[in-house]
Amino acid sequence: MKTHLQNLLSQNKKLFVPFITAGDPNGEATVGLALALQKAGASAIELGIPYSDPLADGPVIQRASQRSLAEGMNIVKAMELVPVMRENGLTIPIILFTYYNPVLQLGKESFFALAEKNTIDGLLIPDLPFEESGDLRDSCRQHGVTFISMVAPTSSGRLKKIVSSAEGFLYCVSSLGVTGSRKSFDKRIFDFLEEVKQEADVPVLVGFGVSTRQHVEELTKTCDGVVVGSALIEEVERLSQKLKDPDARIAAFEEFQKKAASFVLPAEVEIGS
Amino acid sequence: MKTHLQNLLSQNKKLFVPFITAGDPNGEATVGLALALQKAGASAIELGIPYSDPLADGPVIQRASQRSLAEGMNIVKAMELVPVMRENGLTIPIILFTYYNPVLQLGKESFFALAEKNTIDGLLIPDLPFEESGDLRDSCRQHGVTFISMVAPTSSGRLKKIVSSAEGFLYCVSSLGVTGSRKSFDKRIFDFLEEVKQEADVPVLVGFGVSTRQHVEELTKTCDGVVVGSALIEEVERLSQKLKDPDARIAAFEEFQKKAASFVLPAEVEIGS
Amino acid sequence: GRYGEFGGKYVPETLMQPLAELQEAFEEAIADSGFMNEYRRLLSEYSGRPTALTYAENVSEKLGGAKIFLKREDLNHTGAHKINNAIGQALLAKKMGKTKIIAETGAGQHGVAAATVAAKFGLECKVFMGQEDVSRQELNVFRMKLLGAEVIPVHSGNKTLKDATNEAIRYWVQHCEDHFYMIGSVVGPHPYPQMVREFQRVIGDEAKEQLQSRLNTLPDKVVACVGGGSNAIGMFAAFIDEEVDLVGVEAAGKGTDTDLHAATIAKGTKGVIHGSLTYLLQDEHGQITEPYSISAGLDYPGIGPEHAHLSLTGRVSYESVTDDEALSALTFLAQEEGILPAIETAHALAKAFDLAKQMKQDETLMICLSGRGDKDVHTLMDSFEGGGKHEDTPAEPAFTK
Amino acid sequence: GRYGEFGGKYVPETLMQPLAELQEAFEEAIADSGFMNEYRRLLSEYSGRPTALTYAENVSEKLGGAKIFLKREDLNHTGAHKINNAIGQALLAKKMGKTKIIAETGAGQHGVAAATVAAKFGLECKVFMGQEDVSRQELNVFRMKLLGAEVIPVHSGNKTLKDATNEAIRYWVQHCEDHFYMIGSVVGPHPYPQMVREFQRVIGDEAKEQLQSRLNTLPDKVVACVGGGSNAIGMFAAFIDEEVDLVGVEAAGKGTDTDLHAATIAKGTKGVIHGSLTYLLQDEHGQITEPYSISAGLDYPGIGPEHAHLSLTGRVSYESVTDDEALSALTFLAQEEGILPAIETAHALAKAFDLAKQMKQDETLMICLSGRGDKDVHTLMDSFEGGGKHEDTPAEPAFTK
Repeated sequence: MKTHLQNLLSQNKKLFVPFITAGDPNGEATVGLALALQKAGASAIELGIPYSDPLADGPVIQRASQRSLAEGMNIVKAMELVPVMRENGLTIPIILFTYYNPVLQLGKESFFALAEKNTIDGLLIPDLPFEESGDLRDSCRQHGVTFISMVAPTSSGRLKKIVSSAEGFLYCVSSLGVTGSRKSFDKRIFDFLEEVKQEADVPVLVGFGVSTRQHVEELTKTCDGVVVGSALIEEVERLSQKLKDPDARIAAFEEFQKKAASFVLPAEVEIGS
Repeated sequence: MKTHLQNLLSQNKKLFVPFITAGDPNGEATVGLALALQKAGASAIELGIPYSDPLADGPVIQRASQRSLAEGMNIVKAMELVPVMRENGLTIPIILFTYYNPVLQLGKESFFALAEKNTIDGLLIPDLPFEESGDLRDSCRQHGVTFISMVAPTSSGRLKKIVSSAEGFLYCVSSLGVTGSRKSFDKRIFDFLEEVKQEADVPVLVGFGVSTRQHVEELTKTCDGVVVGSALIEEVERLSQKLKDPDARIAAFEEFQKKAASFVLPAEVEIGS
Repeated sequence: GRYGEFGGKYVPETLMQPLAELQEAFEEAIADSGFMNEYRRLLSEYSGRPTALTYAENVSEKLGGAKIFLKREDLNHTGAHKINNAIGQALLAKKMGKTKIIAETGAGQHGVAAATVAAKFGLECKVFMGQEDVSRQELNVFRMKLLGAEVIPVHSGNKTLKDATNEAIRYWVQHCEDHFYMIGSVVGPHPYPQMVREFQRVIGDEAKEQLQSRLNTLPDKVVACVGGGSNAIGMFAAFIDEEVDLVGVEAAGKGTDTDLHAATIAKGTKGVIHGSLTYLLQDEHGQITEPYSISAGLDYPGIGPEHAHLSLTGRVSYESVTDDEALSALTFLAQEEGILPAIETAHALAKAFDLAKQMKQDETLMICLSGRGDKDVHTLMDSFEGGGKHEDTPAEPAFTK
Repeated sequence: GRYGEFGGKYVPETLMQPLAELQEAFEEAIADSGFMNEYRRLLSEYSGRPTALTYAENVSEKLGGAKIFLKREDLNHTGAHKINNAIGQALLAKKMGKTKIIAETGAGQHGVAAATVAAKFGLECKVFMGQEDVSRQELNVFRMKLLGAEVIPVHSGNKTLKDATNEAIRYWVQHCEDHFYMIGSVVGPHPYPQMVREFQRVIGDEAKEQLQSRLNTLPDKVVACVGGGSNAIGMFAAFIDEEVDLVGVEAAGKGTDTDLHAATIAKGTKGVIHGSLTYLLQDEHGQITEPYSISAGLDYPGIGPEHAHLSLTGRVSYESVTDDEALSALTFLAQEEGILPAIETAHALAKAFDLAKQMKQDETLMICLSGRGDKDVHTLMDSFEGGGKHEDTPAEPAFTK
């Protein structure tokens, strides 16, 4: 039973979409971390499929990929974690974050069969830009999976085209760059976000380098929410040993939840609503 | 007081011209070795000047050169050994065997002044072929130094020219090759010797690789004598420690004399003389 | 941007606009006679083109079949065909107003070519190189530094070429405003495969003209080695529309029946690597696997998308050759012709020699001698004289019987 | 057989006839258009001539003086000018019916060239090499063996080039009936200095024509490094009767005021070495002394007799350049032009850069870039990064400011 990504995202608060890598440090921990994220107030979860060649990711998520691959995780096992999360009470949408190659290798039919069976709500492929994704977007629509599009400050002439066909939310790359924490955001990023905001019919989220609550407060003046990856993965990395230890795990989930909660802003009562 | 090389070489016996390197293993030993050679029956002595780059010599004489250079020997000191030999009773001719470069570096005038002063009888330069030696041969004649010419089996067209201007004796290279002991002589060498013999007005000696009495007996059927180098230098090398030891020296000279004597054939009473 | 179904631009959104700009600049450039004249002038006056076409007389006679001609890319400045492309891209970088270039390198050949043109064109140069390769190829690392380039060791993944390429792309994503990414083979997102081909097609164009003027004929067969495949594409480009057999040769390493090979077409499956849809070596879950070849220039897990297409359509046949076969062919060429080829090239030689034997004496076979073997002498010493990882593979000169 | 008083044939009697035969065969050969056409065909189709003439634009602009052109002998097959001569002599050996060649080598460059042409011409090849050099240059030893040559370590004397040459001559004396001695420079007894010059004059002839067709002018100055001096003679030959300044550059090693140098003309005296009367480094007793240079190709204690003559007559001026100056020039060229020259060549560069600064911008200076520096990378690493014998000589890039 899938959630309704579109509906869930149209809540009256700033959205918080955290990223975790499936299988980091192992599958059981991933389920617990997902539940912790829901408790912390996540609007949806990006569930990362570990990949040998994650060229859109910085070193933190690369390491997570390697830990996960070393544990034997793969795209099929990762999707199969989602029903386990559901059984344990996860109700927020799950967006699969994967490079294109594992999807290709699985084949479109198998992939969507697994996506449906495992209640995957959305799909985000960082190396499948708009022009290459037409066919897969069609398939997503047929199978009720929301295809998340990305835009970057360099998208310029292509921005309208991408924004107008966006579903679920728009993932704005906060700067030139791969994922990873950074200290501050360029002034130009806000101009870019405003431009996207004006065009978009769906929520506009910012990702890449959002690593402090202050970032969130700053960015959400312009946009509808944030995606947080590396900052949380660093926490997973730090807690890695505990997360693998059945006795220490519960405490680790709580620590993680606390960290995640720091990115969640209280719901505002918007003027005029 | 120089000897008269020409006269001494026209003795009624097969000639034996041994080679030793000046300064091997040191200057004093060289004097003693020269005297031992005279006692053994040498007709004249080739006194080798040690050289850094003895490209006409095989490994045995190369090593002698290196031992001598290490002792500090040079062309001037080597020539100065000759008067010491004379004082000790040496009466046979001394032929200086040197590469051209030490002579050049000394300069023609200095060289001949030293040659005269030190009673040098002859000069043999293995890297100064006929065509390059005209000027030096003239100087030799002016200073009463006999210039020894070499011929080789490959001299062919040039043979007559060299032979006709030969003084003292003709040094025939026994084979293609540099100095050093060898087992046997090519049949062609005898044809070559006979050809030289027919043309020559001076004694014809064979050198390069004469290392046993049997060689001497075989070769002197055709020619007038032999030059023996490496076979004697090997003996010097073997006796080296003793030759440097004042207590053992006398015995070593005697051993060396015995070895040298093995190359000396008894004077023949030639039929018709 | 496609060769049949292969190719494309599978890159982060951030790079789409820089790729579009690159494509526009490239298309403008190759249509601009001023640009192309400058490119050709540099090839001639700086890199020494045209490279010779050498008739391998002794080898041809010993094999008893086709007349074998060698297109001597080893005689280029820096010793391989890589410089053709590096010069072209450096000129393009200048034209686009970029002052900094980045490049990936495996064994260091493209890195050296990139560092070379960076020096010549006054560009800043960063070369990404896996830490494993940095350790194994210290001479090339030193050479790049001497040329003024910065060599950045890559510690991610398996620390080899694949990871260096990922890291170069990551760096480009972050710095695409003022950096030009100089890819060394006919791989990567469009327009790279097309651009690199156009900057390498001089190989085949020259060779074709040289053979024409020498024998007034086309070659019957053309053979080239394939890692990413730039020398092969450059060689094939001139003959693709002619009735000429084309053969690409991949590295079979220890054998395609083992796990140790780099035979992407023989053993790979469709997938995306470094921005391009092509054949690649991967596991059932789409994780890219590490290839193996004694030749550092051939152990790439992908292949240029145009090659994938040429294989699928059957226009080019792709064969594979083991380490040992390549070493035998290398020895044979060295001893018969006095030419020491790169181990990469030796793969093409091994297959070509086999094919030549089966051809008639009035036929001709042309091989792209993509690079010289000086860089490989350490590897060869290890292989032939023991003491290295390949000590159990003495190269029997199989061709000399 | 003389250049003024220099040259001649100071060899054992046994070699006089073989030298006469060689001279006759050589004179016949260079007058024979069939022979010369074959020689030129091989230079073109095998070695890749004509080599490029590269305008060193960045260097010229930085120095602010003459326009500097580089005659790119580094682009020859095997990476240096040595092959020009080796091809010529191998053809001559064939013509004379010899089936075996011998050669001497220091660092291994001429040895590799000889082994290369031996392979190409189906000749047996023995290369004499000092044991010291065999140990220091194991890569080149392996390369010669790979090409099918036998490398004979020489244990006499100082076990370096001088001794290897002595030993090669000794071997030739004993085997002159069926062996051809292939000398690698313009040294040795007549006719070698003349013969090697004629087989190297293609360098200058080409360069002259290339500059004529490019700028319609002669160079104002021509600079080349001198060990034995074959690249320099080959370069100078075309300009000797023209109004062109000619400059030869010797290796000053650690300085001509020390004992560690190879500056034969600056510091040597007349004497005989390897069959020829020339300048050489020797002590007061005429013992030849061991030279020193960081460049293995320049540390020869003699010099070609024609150079001795050209120095004495003043037609060519000879200068010397230290290890450190050469390394600076090498670095400068690498970083400005993307060309890594041999350390030998770097000596010519250092002097040429100094001279160019003092020239006007409308003047031209031409340098013979005699070989590539790939072979020297180990030496350079030792020098620049420490760990070797030259660790206290960091090369300040003196030319860049």
